[in-house]
Amino acid sequence: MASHTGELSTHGPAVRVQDLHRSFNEAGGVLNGLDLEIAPGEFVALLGRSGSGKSTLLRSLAGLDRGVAGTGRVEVPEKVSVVFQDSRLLPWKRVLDNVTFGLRSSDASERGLQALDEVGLAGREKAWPHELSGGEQQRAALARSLVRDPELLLADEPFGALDALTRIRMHTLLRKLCEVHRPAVLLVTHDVDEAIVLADRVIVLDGGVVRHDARIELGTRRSQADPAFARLRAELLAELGVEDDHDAAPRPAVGRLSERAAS
Amino acid sequence: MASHTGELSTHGPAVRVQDLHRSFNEAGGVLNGLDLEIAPGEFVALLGRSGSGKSTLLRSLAGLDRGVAGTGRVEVPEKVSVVFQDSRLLPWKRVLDNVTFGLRSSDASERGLQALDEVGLAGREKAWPHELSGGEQQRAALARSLVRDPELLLADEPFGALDALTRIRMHTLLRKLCEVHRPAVLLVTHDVDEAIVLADRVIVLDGGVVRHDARIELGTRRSQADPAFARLRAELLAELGVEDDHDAAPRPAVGRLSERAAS
Amino acid sequence: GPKLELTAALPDEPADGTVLRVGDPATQVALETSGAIDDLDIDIEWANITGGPKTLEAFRADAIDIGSVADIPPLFAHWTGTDVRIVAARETVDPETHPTYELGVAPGADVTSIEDLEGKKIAYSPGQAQGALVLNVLREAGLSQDDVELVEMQSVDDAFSIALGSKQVDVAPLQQALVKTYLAKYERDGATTIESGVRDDAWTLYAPTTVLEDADKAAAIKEYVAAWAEAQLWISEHPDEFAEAFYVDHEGLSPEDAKYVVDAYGQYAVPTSWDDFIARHQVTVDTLVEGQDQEPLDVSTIYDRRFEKAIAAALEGEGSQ
Amino acid sequence: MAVTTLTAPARRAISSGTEDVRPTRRRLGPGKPIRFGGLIGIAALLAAWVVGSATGLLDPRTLTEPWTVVATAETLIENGRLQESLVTSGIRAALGLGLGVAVGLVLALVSGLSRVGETLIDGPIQVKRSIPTLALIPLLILWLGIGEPMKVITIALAVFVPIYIHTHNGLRTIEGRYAELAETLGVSRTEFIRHVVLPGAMPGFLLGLRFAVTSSLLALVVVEVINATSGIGHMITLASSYGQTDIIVVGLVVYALLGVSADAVVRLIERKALSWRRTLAS
Amino acid sequence: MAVTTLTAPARRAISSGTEDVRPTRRRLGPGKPIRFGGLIGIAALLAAWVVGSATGLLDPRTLTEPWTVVATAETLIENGRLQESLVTSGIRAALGLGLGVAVGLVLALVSGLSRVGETLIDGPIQVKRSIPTLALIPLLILWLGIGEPMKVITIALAVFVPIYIHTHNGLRTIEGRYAELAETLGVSRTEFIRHVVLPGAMPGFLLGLRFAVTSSLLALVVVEVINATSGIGHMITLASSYGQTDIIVVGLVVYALLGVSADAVVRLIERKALSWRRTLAS
Ligand SMILES: Nc1ncnc2c1ncn2[C@@H]1O[C@H](COP(=O)(O)OP(=O)(O)OP(=O)(O)O)[C@@H](O)[C@H]1O
Ligand SMILES: Nc1ncnc2c1ncn2[C@@H]1O[C@H](COP(=O)(O)OP(=O)(O)OP(=O)(O)O)[C@@H](O)[C@H]1O
Ligand SMILES: [Mg+2]
Ligand SMILES: [Mg+2]
Repeated sequence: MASHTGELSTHGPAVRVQDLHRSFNEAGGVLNGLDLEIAPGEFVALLGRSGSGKSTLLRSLAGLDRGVAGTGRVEVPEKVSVVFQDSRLLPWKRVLDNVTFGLRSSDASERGLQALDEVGLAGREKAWPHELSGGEQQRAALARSLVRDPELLLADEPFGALDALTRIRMHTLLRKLCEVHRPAVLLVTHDVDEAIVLADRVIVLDGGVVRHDARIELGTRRSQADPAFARLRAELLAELGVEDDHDAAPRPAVGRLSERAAS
Repeated sequence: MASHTGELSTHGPAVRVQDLHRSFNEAGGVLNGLDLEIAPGEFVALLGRSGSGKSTLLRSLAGLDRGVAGTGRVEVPEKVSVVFQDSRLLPWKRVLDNVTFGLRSSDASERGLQALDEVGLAGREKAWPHELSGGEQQRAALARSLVRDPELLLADEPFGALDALTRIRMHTLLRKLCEVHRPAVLLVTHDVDEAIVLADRVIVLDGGVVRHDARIELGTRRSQADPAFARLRAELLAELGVEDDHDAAPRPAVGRLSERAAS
Repeated sequence: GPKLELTAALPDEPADGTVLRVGDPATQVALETSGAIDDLDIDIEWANITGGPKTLEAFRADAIDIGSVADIPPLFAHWTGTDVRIVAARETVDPETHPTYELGVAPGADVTSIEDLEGKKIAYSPGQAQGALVLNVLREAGLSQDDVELVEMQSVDDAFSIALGSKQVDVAPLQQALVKTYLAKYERDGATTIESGVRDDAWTLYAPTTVLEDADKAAAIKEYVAAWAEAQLWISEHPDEFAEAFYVDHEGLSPEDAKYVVDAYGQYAVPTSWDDFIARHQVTVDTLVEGQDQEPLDVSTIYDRRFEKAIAAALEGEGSQ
Repeated sequence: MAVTTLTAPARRAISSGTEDVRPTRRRLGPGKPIRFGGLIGIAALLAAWVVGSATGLLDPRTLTEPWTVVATAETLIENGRLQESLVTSGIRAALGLGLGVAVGLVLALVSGLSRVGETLIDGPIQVKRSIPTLALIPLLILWLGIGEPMKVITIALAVFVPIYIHTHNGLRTIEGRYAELAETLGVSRTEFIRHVVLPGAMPGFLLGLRFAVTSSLLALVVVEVINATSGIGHMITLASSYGQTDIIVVGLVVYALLGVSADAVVRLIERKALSWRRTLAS
Repeated sequence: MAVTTLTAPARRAISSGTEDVRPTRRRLGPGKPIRFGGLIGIAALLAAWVVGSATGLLDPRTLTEPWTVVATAETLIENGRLQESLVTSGIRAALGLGLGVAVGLVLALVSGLSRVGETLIDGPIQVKRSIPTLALIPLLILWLGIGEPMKVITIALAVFVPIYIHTHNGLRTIEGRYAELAETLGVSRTEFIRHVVLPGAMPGFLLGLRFAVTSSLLALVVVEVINATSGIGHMITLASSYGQTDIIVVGLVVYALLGVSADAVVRLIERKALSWRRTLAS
């Protein structure tokens, strides 16, 4: 187990998934016997192709797939918080009420305001969700999730709609909160750099199982300049089917797309 | 004008925006006198912070902001196609019908099937939108937009929910279609690399105006290994407020978030 | 109260606290206007309910004890299994010139007497007094149902006068109140009314037998019918006061219309012997039995003639004073 | 860090013999539909009627006993009155329903898609629906006579109101984003109506249809008062002026049967036609 | 590459004097609401009545002339009948509406959120609504007498059906994603109802309320036939049994006024309460 989760490891893993199968139709399974353990306090990044079943896995862990056929064993802590792939703000509640919805502590609205401040939405607490830009909605959803100190945080591409600077800020915020509350985190991302920077461990989902499981041993200052960083990055991208040279494909005159992309 | 748009430049720009103001409330404008010209066939990437008004600008160009207060002059071609920030598939239509919706040619459904194939959704044409994963929905929306040969393509983060490999494939596809049909393109993205790889020109929106306008002169093979690429990247990231070293922030013990992020 | 056989003599006094629930607004108004209501020894709870279906409904739901209707509703009550008895009867002094109903004739329909009805379209509402009237008229005219075209429709509100006015039917029975408005509207187009030529002046009070088997209620009804009889006579003697109090204040008619209606209905008589009344009723019953396939009925069995004597006693007592 | 209680419901196993343990999470939605659940309530109602009548709690003079109703229904079927009435009323209701739905739909589209249309149409329809149908009958008799056209049109008038209001409302509450999308796709107005408005307003329309079906049945009671010699409404009206409770109750049972089955059919259509929705119900 | 035609509508300029040229795009939605648009249609209807009567196109025997109606209304106001009727009916309708809305709402919640509740409640309500209110009156008289309680409850029975059906439908068609969200936030059932179900079902409820309000008014005509001495419904019934067309029309005009204003109020509430929505209408 990763160093900073060691002190909790005696209690067993926070998440234990055994032989998980899920399928939406007869044609084929989306998850085909997936096994996964996440230690308490561990930060796991989940990579995988579009359509590989990342969201399906998260929904299993969140207990939101009652209607989906499948078998397997899923054990999760009691307090699970989910950042959905869509921001899923209740359209009839203003932003602050969305963030504090379900919070029962007396200082709920202060905490909500603080969370909004932290995600850069100070002053927008009275806005309706539809008045927010895409990235602002995503940050509001993030604030809603962070404000409630979960034992397990499931985040489905929480930074997808954010620009580089805002994204860095959110990374910092997330790391800070993880330092303090030490939830287990399973974060879906498409950004390999983000995965390496944030996570203790990166897993790649493919064919319905965990194809790749890499512990990240880069210390706390992780720089793209670090050759180990670049090596890890190349390794993960290769796992995802991409050569490291970002977008090496030339502007094609004509030609089969998939051949080119795979080359 | 960029070389490959030269032959059309005698017809004047495809898009001309003059002194565009837009505001949602008295507090302050989102667009404050923005000027922009896009030549026919030119590919412009639009960067900007979350909430800086990128979508607002796109909606202005698409003629979808009737209700929004503001002044200015917007001229656009007749055939405009929009990829919205949300994928905006009609929930009551199956994927193929969503893609071909409004297409009047007799081979609409063949073209739709081909477009679905190209975005990697072959065989999913009979699925309902809610049965698609986030990235699949985004690709279906992309297919819908590409299948109709617009004169101007407005795309609001069309690749945000895609993994690295799929994203590269979509880049290739988009470039290929641009080669063939030569639409003017305004593409919003948060990924600086993507902007540099795809675009003829990158503009940065800030404070409601175009703060930065950079023509990209890297030729057709653009590699991150190229030092010019890295320079441009650093320049744009700086423009967005980020040092090049991707996520240099250390895992903070405590501390003011924004200070750290800005450092 | 204690059970009372239907044949047993009527007790004189109801027990204290007996409340009689009466659906008879016209009498209520007459009693109030004449002041006679103060002389009543019984407690009455008035309900603003009249007409066959409504009173029958109220009987079944045990919401009223006694209702005020024409001669048809007690028959249908009987035929549909609610055991009722007629406890009072009223007729018109001069029924030929003061009919309750006239036959409205549509503009352009060539009908001047009931003999002309042959081959005509007649609005017919089975189950209502108007329906019985039509059958009675046909009988008087010597026609069968096959000689005319009966157009089945319920006489709800002013449906009949509208059907006449728009020439959907040639003939329809109209109550006096509607005769006036019908003629006012369509006389200039050629609309007329003719007399029906049959007596339609029978009016009754009736009560469920379950009520009459209650000694206290029966005693109260005995008091009530007496007061009722006097009220009917008072109405006949004070047409203007009654018109004002009932038709204008209670029913919302204009004073002219109220006067017209009161004049049209003429003076009431409360027979102290019901023999003729019952005989005429039997004719109607037989007509209905034949015309509507009802079960034969000896109508005298649904009269409670103990009240005949009570009424007679009251009126004679009055006369002797 | 406590692990939540886990249940092992016997779910259908993909590979036989494997376990299926999922996190239990308090279900907030209504859960799975109970098969034929709708019938249970009706059965309970029926049972209450039978028991109430048998024990004498329900006075047979108020509500005829079920067995009497069955006997009366048998008589009515034997002498053919019930079937005849059903056919007559069925045709009237169907014609009125068809006409009313068509008119309501067209008016809703006109009024829903153009503010000018709305200005002219919406007010009068609100006036119309505030006025009891019964009160309109005299006017309709004057204009349309007392024949079948009057009856069908009166039913249509009762039917078109819920269709109009629900479709108009359904249409107006289509998400604006879809209209935006259609605008950018450059679709024609017809295509917009066919592919966006109608499917988007479909849930509203179908809810309206549920009311329209019942309205068409209820309107029968009103129209069959006039110049009708058969029909369920006529049967009930006639029976109630005679006070024939048993026949009335037969009529009401027929009404209930028709109403409930028509409603069930519309709800089935709803489930099929709106299978694309992901709602609390699904 | 042709540039689309451009219009320069005189929009409110932020910085004065600057132009505002936007791409014209075929508008597919209904556009901006016309202020007091609803009244225009009603005014047109009124005008048609006035003109029709003045020119003799509308036979006064069919539809009383507006001026006669005004005169009759004045008389009715002078002798106090109209006000008295309005007050009596108003109280009845309001009580019935309140009761019906409360009952409908509670039943809809129970039936909408639990399948067991639905099983027991939904069927009987479908039966109830297939049965003409008029036919229920005998039973209600039996159980409740002929006084005010019977009248109020009959109105409530007419009112609760649309409230129930619309709220139930609104509730069931809340997007499942929001229930999922609530489940992951670990909210209690009460919070779920308060913060997700009620606001989510609000559009449905308010549509139901529009029908409920009209139903409560229409039910007056039915209940005020029984043992009533004043009320708008009683006034109309009485007038029609005496053929007093002018009073009937006064009654209908009052109905129209009440109905249209009540509807307008509910729609105003709708606009305010649902301002968070982004629909074709907005
Ligand atoms: N409700 C559903 N019905 C049918 N198929 C579904 C359903 N939900 C998901 N799928 C399919 O299951 C596969 C996995 O979907 P999932 O959403 O888990 O992908 P993902 O890894 O999250 O992808 P993305 O990165 O694009 O969000 C996809 O091919 C998708 O089309
Ligand atoms: N309908 C609206 N009402 C009020 N404010 C709005 C509305 N739409 C957008 N805004 C505000 O205008 C600003 C610009 O929004 P816009 O959607 O253009 O941002 P963006 O650049 O697209 O951001 P993102 O990258 O997060 O999508 C934001 O601050 C947003 O909150
Ligand atoms: Mg996903
Ligand atoms: Mg945006």
